[in-house]
Amino acid sequence: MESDLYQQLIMNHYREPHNHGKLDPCTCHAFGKNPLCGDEVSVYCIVDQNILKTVQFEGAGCAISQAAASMMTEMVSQMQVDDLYDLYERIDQILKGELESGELSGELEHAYAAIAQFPMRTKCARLPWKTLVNALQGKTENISTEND
Amino acid sequence: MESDLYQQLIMNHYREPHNHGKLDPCTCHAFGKNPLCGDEVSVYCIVDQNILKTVQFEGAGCAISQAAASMMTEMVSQMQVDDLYDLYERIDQILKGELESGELSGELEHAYAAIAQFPMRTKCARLPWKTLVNALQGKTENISTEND
Amino acid sequence: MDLNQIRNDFPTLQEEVNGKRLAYFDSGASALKPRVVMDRLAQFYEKEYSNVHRGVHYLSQVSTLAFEDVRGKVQTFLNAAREDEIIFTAGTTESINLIAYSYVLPYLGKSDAILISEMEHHSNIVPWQLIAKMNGMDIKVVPVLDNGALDMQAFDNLLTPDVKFVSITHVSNTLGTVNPVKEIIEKAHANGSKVLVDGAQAAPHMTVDMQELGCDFYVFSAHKVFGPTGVGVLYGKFEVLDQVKPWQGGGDMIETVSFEGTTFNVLPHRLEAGTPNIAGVIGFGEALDYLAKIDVNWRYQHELNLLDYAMKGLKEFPQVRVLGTVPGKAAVICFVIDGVHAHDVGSLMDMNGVSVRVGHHCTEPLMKRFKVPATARASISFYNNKEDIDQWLSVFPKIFKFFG
Amino acid sequence: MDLNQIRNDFPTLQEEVNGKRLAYFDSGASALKPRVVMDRLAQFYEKEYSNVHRGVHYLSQVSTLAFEDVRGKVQTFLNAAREDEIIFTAGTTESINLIAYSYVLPYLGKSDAILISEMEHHSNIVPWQLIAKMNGMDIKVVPVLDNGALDMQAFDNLLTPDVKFVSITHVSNTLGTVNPVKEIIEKAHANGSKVLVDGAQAAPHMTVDMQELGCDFYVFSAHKVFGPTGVGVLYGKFEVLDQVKPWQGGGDMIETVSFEGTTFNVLPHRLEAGTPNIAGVIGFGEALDYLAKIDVNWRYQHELNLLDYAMKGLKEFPQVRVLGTVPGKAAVICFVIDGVHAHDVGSLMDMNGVSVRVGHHCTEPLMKRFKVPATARASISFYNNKEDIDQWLSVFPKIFKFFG
Ligand SMILES: Cc1ncc(COP(=O)(O)O)c(C=O)c1O
Ligand SMILES: Cc1ncc(COP(=O)(O)O)c(C=O)c1O
Repeated sequence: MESDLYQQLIMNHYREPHNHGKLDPCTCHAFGKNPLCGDEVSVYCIVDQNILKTVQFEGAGCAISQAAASMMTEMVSQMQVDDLYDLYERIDQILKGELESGELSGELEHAYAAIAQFPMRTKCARLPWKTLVNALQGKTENISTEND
Repeated sequence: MESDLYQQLIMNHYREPHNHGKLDPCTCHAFGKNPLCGDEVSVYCIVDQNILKTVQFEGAGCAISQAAASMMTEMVSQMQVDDLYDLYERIDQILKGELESGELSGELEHAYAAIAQFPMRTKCARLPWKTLVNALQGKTENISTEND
Repeated sequence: MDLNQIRNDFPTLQEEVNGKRLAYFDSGASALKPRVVMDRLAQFYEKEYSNVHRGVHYLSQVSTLAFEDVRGKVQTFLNAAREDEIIFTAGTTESINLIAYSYVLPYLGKSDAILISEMEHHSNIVPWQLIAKMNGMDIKVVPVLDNGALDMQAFDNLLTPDVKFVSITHVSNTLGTVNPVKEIIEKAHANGSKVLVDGAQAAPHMTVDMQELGCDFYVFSAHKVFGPTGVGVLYGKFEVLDQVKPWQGGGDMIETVSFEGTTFNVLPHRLEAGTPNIAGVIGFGEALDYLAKIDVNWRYQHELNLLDYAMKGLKEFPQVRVLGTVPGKAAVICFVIDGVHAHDVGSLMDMNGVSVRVGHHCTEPLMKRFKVPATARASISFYNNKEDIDQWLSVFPKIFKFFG
Repeated sequence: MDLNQIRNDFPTLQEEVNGKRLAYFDSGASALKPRVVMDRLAQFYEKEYSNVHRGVHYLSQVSTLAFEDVRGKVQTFLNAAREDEIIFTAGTTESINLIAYSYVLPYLGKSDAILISEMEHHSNIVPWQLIAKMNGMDIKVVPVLDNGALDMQAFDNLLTPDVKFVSITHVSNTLGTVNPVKEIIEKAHANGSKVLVDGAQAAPHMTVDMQELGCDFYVFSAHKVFGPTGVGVLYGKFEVLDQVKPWQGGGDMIETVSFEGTTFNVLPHRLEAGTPNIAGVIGFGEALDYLAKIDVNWRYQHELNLLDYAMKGLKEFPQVRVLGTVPGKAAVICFVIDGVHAHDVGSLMDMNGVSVRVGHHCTEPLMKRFKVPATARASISFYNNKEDIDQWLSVFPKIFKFFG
């Protein structure tokens, strides 16, 4: 049972996060926090010619939020910003459980699908994504996914 | 079934109330009203040497409230005021259904006991009594029995 | 639709009262509940219950999802544009008070007015009186015509630029009058006024479509819509609702709390403080599901047919006077009998198994306007049948005989 | 008392979650319900239901009597001097807001202060912040010591003459600390301050005696006392309660309504506007009847025995830190695990059938004071047993292994 939510892949990302650390200078960044549980994520990006050249994160919180941030950085680096918005929507669908497992590609998507089985925890996985999108769109308001 | 609440005696008092009409001059009087249903009773007394020499009422409202007022005037006239307070308590007990039928005396008490079987209507029967007591005690605040 | 089958869904209709078949005509005060509501409540408390919104464990997850799911059902019921336009309250009364204290009180002042009507329920009068004492605003009242219609000419005249808010009932709980709320909303908006519609007596009977009506706020009670007690709905158009200030403070309505400064949550949570009536809301969702299976037009037409049948029957009894006779009215019959007090009417009806409401129906100004101290009211719901009406009609001769 | 028999009374305890036996440690957020409550709700809605207070017909009479009867049961439960000292609300949160808006706001001003504590639930912080913005009063905060006790020395110093109101929790929902409310009330009264006690976490566990405590207001929620959701209690000492201004306007709370001037009803009705949560209150009465059959001292001692057993078990795990260790505390264990986030603790507990609450427990200032972003909390009720504790303890090694 533990394995469903805390799959090996997620735990690996949690224990050894990829693309971790502050990025300074950067072209944009944002901060997200879920006040109820205290999860925090900062996302830093270097965007060049509409391509996300580099993305890094810092944060503190539960395994899901931090692993989701790390996995996210894997998925989005070198992406066209527009394609990234499409991916964001797709991740959202996965987290809502709207895609069948046959429609998923790659182990990272499967990891998000595992989180989707725990509706109270999907907000943790959504936090880094929403923070990234807000960074790219230059939004500065408080970001939380607790009421999404 | 009708007969339980609207016994012949009660209906007689309703149709032909005793001691009806304003008393002027009088030694004390009071006005009671139940706003929810609109029942109104005015009670007028002439008290002499602590004896209720004359008591009359005026009013408008349901059969129970008006008959109860009429029956009350029958029961209390020529009474010592202190005895009257005891009777008031007794009527209250009857209306709460706290006395067995064997403990009742006279047809008027039995009539009140019939009303007691209809808890939502006992406030109608209580209105003239509370108004009378307020008159005797010189109280002038609004009288209602809807929340007793 | 099979009416007998529908009646079988309501356990109370199978009961006898005072040894008689029950003819329940008090749905305007509160509606009976279909069995599925009780079953859902029991199942929820037995197998799924926990507090919502603040947990990750299984039961709190099941409860939260079931609770939030009902918001979507209410959105569908009202055809609201967004789910976060639906606020759960304790009832119509609380919904109106929330808007009074947190929208009208802070935004209106001494030079402003609000417009209500003479046929409002106390819930749509007293909150405005209470806040008017605080902010000094004026309360203007649209009179009611002899037939029970709103005086729309007076409405037009009263709708002056100082009127910043209009609060009006969709259907009168006493007269049955169906007000032209769409016209009222349009005129009010043209005047720059916001509008609250009290839908307590409309929601149980007819289609109420927020996007079609265009009102700023719409309120009703679950217990009159065949759901549990202790649940109400406040609908608000998002841009307007978002201007409503926080009212009750507590859990769930905050973003973060500190002694230096607290920040507030987004809609709908900002206006829902503390543990909500979780089971009540979930039972209400079940009631809405049940209702959705019965065509609303069939329901309303059936009620109007019974009204028609009842009014024809009443023609036999010239001693009976009906208040509210405007064409197109809903199936509510408010009546007085010459020389017999409403309470006595109610008791005699009750002894014959007929439940009618007596008193002022929380519309004292209307009683005064029609110069009656109290009335009896038979309110018809879709689960009533002709037999109920016949039973009701059969009591009148007994009343006349008894009090004649 | 036979614990197995008691456990059989609670249907949810017979459920499995995630394929495991349920060990429910979330009663602090909301308590499970004994079967008699669900049965009473179903029976009431099926055979007795109608609206209260405004009818003479049979069902409205049965409902009204059953509803008002519960007021007496609450009076007995609280050992209140009078029945009309009991006001039904929608919950603790609403009870506190009522006092904030209708007692503290109108009577206190810029030169006054109210005193709360650092361990208050958001429901006992935010309402005061909201009204302080309106009347300019000051909010003073009694700090909490490292062991979770209230700093009574600071309390003494903060209780200056400007403090007109003290609002304090009886038992902390996060730390389990039982505050010396009697001492607080006496000192406050000597200072001329009125006192509200938030009994949300005391009422489910211990004797709460109004005449013994002498507080001015006492509030709690039915859903934490094994009753339905959507019901709360506001107790007020009559002379003080009678000074509380009308708050929500609507049906039942008025005497007469007119556009010239409305007069208000007597207590308790004046503070209960609109159709109340009739069924919820009646279900709550059933919960109180059930509770009355189980000796309160036995219940509380049993909970403390389990607390003791659990704390001994925890000694094996030095990685686990418990917040709130003051002697005489109630059976609540708030804990953090080095290096593991509370949400992950909660999810792993849940996967093993153990329901604990995670987050800030609506006590953010307390989280800040103890420098933790969130904690896990196991709250013990009288229906818990040793097996539950063993099951809870057995998850810790799994957590360490998994996140180690
Ligand atoms: C100490 C305390 N006060 C207030 C509350 C608020 O209670 P409710 O959410 O039922 O209004 C709670 C429960 O969450 C509590 O534990
Ligand atoms: C038109 C109208 N408005 C408001 C209310 C008040 O509803 P509630 O008592 O459920 O708050 C009622 C019902 O009594 C009503 O009929």
